[in-house]
Amino acid sequence: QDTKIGFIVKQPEEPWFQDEWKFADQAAKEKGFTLVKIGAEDGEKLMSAIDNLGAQGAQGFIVCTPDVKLGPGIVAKAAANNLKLMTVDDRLVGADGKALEDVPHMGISATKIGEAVGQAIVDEMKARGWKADEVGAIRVSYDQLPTAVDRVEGAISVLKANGFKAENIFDAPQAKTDTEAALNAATVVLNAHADIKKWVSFGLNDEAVLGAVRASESVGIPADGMIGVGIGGADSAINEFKKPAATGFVGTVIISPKRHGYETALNMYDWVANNKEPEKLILTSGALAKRDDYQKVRQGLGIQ
Amino acid sequence: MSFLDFSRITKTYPGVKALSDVSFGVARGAVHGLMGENGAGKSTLIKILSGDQHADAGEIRIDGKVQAYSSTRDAFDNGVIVIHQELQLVPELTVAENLSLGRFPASAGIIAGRRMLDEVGAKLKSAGIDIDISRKVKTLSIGERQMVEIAKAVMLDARVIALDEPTSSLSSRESEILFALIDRLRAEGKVIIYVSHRLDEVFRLCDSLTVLRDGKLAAHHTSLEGVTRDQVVAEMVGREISDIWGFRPRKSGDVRLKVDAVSGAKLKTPASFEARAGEIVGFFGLIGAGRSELMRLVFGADPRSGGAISVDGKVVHATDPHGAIRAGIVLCSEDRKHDGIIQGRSIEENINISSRRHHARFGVLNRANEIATAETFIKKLKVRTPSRKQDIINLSGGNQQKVILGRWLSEQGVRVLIVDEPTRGIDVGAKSEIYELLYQLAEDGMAIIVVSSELPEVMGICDRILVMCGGRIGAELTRDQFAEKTILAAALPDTKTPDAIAS
Amino acid sequence: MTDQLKKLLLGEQGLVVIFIVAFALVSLLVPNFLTDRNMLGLLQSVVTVGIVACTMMFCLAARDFDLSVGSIVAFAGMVAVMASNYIGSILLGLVAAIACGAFVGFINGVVIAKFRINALITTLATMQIVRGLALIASDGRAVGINSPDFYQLALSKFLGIPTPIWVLAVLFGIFGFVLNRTVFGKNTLAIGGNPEASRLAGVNVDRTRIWIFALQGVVCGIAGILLASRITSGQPNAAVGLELSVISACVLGGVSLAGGRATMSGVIVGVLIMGIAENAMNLLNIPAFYQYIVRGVILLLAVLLDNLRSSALGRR
Amino acid sequence: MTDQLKKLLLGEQGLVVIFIVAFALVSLLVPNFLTDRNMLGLLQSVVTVGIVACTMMFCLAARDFDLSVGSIVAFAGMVAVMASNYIGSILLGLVAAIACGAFVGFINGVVIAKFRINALITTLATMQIVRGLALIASDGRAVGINSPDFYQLALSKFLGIPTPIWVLAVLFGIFGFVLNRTVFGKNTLAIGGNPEASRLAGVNVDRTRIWIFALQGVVCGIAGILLASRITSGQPNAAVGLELSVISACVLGGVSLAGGRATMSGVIVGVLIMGIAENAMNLLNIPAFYQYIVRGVILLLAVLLDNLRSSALGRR
Ligand SMILES: Nc1ncnc2c1ncn2[C@@H]1O[C@H](COP(=O)(O)OP(=O)(O)OP(=O)(O)O)[C@@H](O)[C@H]1O
Ligand SMILES: Nc1ncnc2c1ncn2[C@@H]1O[C@H](COP(=O)(O)OP(=O)(O)OP(=O)(O)O)[C@@H](O)[C@H]1O
Ligand SMILES: [Mg+2]
Ligand SMILES: [Mg+2]
Repeated sequence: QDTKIGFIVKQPEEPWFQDEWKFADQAAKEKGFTLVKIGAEDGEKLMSAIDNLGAQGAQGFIVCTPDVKLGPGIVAKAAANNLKLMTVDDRLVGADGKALEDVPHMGISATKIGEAVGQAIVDEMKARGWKADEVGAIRVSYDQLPTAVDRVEGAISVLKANGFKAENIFDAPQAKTDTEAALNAATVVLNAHADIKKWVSFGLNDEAVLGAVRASESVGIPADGMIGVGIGGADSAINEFKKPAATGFVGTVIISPKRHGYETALNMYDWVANNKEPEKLILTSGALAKRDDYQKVRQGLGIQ
Repeated sequence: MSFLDFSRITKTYPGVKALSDVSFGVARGAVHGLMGENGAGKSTLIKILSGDQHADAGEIRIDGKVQAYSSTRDAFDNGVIVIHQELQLVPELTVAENLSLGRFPASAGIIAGRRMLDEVGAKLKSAGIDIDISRKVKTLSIGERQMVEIAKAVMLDARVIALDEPTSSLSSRESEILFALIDRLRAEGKVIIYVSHRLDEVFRLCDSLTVLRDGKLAAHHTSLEGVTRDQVVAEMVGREISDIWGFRPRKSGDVRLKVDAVSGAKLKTPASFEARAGEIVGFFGLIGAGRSELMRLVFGADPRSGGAISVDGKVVHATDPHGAIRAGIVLCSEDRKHDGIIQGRSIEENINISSRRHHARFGVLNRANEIATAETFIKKLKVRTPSRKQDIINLSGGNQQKVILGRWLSEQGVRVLIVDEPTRGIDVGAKSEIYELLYQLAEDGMAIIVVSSELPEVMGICDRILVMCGGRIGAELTRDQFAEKTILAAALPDTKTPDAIAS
Repeated sequence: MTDQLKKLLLGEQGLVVIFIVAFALVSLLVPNFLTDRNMLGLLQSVVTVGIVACTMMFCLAARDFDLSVGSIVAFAGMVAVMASNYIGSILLGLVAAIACGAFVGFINGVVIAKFRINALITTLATMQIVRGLALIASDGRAVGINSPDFYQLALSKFLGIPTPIWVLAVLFGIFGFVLNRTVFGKNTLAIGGNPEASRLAGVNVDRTRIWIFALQGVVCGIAGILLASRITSGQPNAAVGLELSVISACVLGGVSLAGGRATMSGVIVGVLIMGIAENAMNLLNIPAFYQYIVRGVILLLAVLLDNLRSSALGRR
Repeated sequence: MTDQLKKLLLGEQGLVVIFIVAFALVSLLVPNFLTDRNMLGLLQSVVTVGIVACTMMFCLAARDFDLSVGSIVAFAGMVAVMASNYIGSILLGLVAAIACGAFVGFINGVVIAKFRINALITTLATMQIVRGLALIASDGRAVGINSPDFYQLALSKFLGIPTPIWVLAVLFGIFGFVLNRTVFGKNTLAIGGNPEASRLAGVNVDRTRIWIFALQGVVCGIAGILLASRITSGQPNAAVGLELSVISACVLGGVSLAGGRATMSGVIVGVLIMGIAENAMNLLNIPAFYQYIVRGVILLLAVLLDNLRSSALGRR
């Protein structure tokens, strides 16, 4: 019988998930199994997707869930459809908020990534010789998304630990998760605090931070007055590094879609075909990429 | 002793004093006529009676009791039924549902369908109205819809029934059914308010009469004995009109419009006719005779399935109104609410919509010209309005009709003017002005086609009459052959003698 | 074409016939489509849209518009979970959720009917407000369910068919009946067809509109409860964009945005077409980006076919 | 209230007057609001919505509906960037973007006007299809701009004011003129007021509608170009949900969804109210979740005030 494995992601349009799928496809080609890719933006679509996989006769699936609290539901649905279950990126939690440790997981904690961003910012500030109390921070926030909150809070904790004052951190809530919304929100912050000349910014992803960087450009803050560090490392960040002149977008924390896509798919295949159960928890780490070393970093992570 | 009393009713709309200090009474078992020029305030008075509008001052008493309605529903509950000037039907519902709307026979909210059909059927039968009550209203012609509207009058056991221009789109046969119905209601002791611009009808039906002018009471006759038509016209218009037709013989020229075997989805029999320059051709027929259908085909409003049309010898290839207008054919439609007025837009825009292409340059309007055109036709047609900027929906029915006529009379380069029921709802005074305008246009060489269900009108102003019956053109009569009997005989589908109706 | 076939295709139920043909085609062409499991999965996936479409049909038929449904569904789901957890009684939690839905709907109705504020703006406003409340109540995070019995709402079966599908079927039945056979339904159609005439005929237009919105709220409450049970948590971000799916399903099913025209069978077909399209695309493993295009083309084809049908019929 | 004040408030421009009062209040109460920098930032933030609202106004005034604007904006932005990169000429890239926008709009118009398919469904379909194309063309990724000159479109200034704001102002001027002073504008309003009557009055209804959608496409193309320049890349996910913001701004500005009524000044006010609300909320540092609620309440208040005004006027 053919092996069929599902790979469900929460935001199929995002380059990150496209990459995960691409690497999972690579594994499928190597091992000769069928990979079914489904996007499920919310809990309801996710439940339908699992049913759909069951109906197609898949044996297992990997999921990046739109919400970690869906945990018990996903586990029950997978069991009902007789499907093996692994999670990627976001780890499922139970009703009590504790991680469901029985479900094999590969990922990186949102807080950890945020901390990496914070550290990168602090390092760059030191390199530029900025003092913490003359710098403003733009927190491009999208609080509807718990991951987004965890990421920015991670960054803030590092900033604070390095002497950043809480009153110098300004909230720029984006109405949507695209660059234009971040741009508009950040512009307001910059204009409201015209006296501050040096800025740092962080947010949910590269697009959010890019918005803040664009905003700083449009109000006339030079590139050396802004330190933006994003998360993701896909094309929007790379494009920025490819620009002829350096911009305020200093770096991005790249997480490797290769491990998350390729390895999970491989592990699931082994589980299904060879009954080899994967490790319960594999934590990956992010790597900071900057203008001058991004190619090397990407190669190191196995992406090109 | 009056049963229904209007006392010092006053109503003001922004910029318009629609009614001021109007008082009169009507006795039980009487049909009371209400006349006046367009915009005199007749419909407003009726709307106040129906609870739809509220008077600024004054009160209405029935049987001595002051009526204070907060909605039309209250009015029903107090035995007042009003048939409004504009049709108030729901196109997607059936006739039976329309007639039961607001008071469906139901238990626990569930409609008793059978009972509804039986009740409505019985009521209509007793009123002598013959319509298939399971048809959806959207499939009925205007005339048929008007009959449905009238049927509302018998649906409830009312004390007071008001009819606002019920016959404006009826032909004589349907009007007879209505008159019989009114006679019956009168005999039952109801009070009936009857608004009309047709003097014949008023004199034939009414026991008493009130004339409004500019929102004020101009005259009140408790009995029509000894009252003459000229007198009433003078009370309405403020001047004497000796001959409202004012027919002027003209010489007609070459053939302008040639319609050759035209047919369409709703007019299966191919129809052919001609109209000459300077000629006014009348089309007469009963409701559903197919006159409007034929004219819509000529104008390209509906798709033709066959036949040819030419103007001045040139074949018109266009199959839409846009092209027809450019070929010199215009049509003023009978259904002014659906096909005529553009709601939400001003009188000025409603007049200029078509003719503005003559003076717009590179698509930019010529404002001065638009204003001048609007002002000219407001004056010429005596449109009663505070300003040319007034939204057309705020005008009285007759005034809306005048504006639509103004739209087509202001067109330039027209060779064939088709007007379908042009004077529907228009008062006597304005009618003669409109006829005068038609004569002038004809003298200038236009071919004019007048579709009308008003026999005196076609006989009064046309050079030639074509009579349609059952979708085909039957008789053709020249002015010297005009005779009521012959025309009606040609219009009637069955062998019934025309005398019964002509009387 | 024989006359009988013509009559079938062009009749009132023509849309249903087209649908059946399309369904047969999909069954033949898409592997794994016509299996018990997939059918149940398909039906479960349209439960939310289908339930809300029942009352959206009324709303559109009365020439109104409701954008707040998605937010109400999410909010009601949150309330159901939080109230159940707090009170400790699932039943009371459900009642609270439905009451909240009805309340929001009622407010919509009152603002629209009594203050005569545009329905689009009003429901856009409540959409935002209610979503905000859901986010505030939960601090933007999903809320877990304490009692596992809550899951049973969605998981339990009757005659082998999950409860939510039964609920959907019952609601289809009820609202189909209400639309065609009750005073409320006819009044709704009349208001949409000609509001002025309805008012003059003594229909209490304001009250009917308020009722429609309140009912819409109740139904959204039910949908929210089933959704929360299905995804085993109350999620403040659930059902974003639901309004557009529901309105499209209705319009696809022949409900006129200009009011006055609606049939339950049409709406059911509309809901199913959308569900089948999604389902088949996933079964065929169509890549995510191409799914957009296929979805658009299916929408167009569906209305185009229906239009050809009814213009062949000579209606316009 | 003196008569003059009354006249001012209740006149045609009453909405504008209300807006000015509200603006003054916000200026007084919100610190940092009335600064040059913030004003420019505010205006730049409404450029996309404002530009698209110009033609959406025509669309709604003609009783149509366009949901595809967000997708067209994203698509045109992608085309501008990719074509510029490929051809090596920014000018040709811009022409290509506008042509693509116009083409999609034209298709919308033809399908809606000629095949008589419901505008909601048609534009929902093209919304999906065009978004799909944008995603496929770029493989779902942002596309960078080769030539830095492209950024200058958004960054360059004239008289101290950034180019996009000038473009917005010019378009407001042009479309205000077109609406009130040209045959096209008047025909649009007439079609919205009564389509059948307009057709019988010789208005070429189909052609006018096609033109409206094509223009809408052109304008979306312009908006897409400016947006791409502003965010210095073409992003296939840009402008999701734009349609709702634009339609709300128009309706807030008094454009009737039932057609036939629209003013440019109203739409400008609608666009600005929405922009100011966002701006002020961020300046006041209102937490994200509460912003939802405030946004909803502002929407309601704005229409409520306008309604009170016009019902005081006795219009209904
Ligand atoms: N809603 C309104 N807003 C403003 N003016 C109005 C409104 N309704 C009626 N009017 C005005 O009130 C006056 C009286 O109108 P009404 O409809 O009562 O006339 P009428 O006597 O019925 O005329 P017709 O014979 O043409 O039907 C008219 O000048 C009309 O323009
Ligand atoms: N939309 C429609 N659907 C079905 N039948 C219609 C429709 N409109 C008109 N008819 C029918 O077509 C026939 C011709 O109507 P038409 O309006 O052309 O007659 P007419 O001679 O102009 O009479 P009038 O205009 O006085 O009613 C009528 O019997 C009518 O019932
Ligand atoms: Mg009147
Ligand atoms: Mg006729």
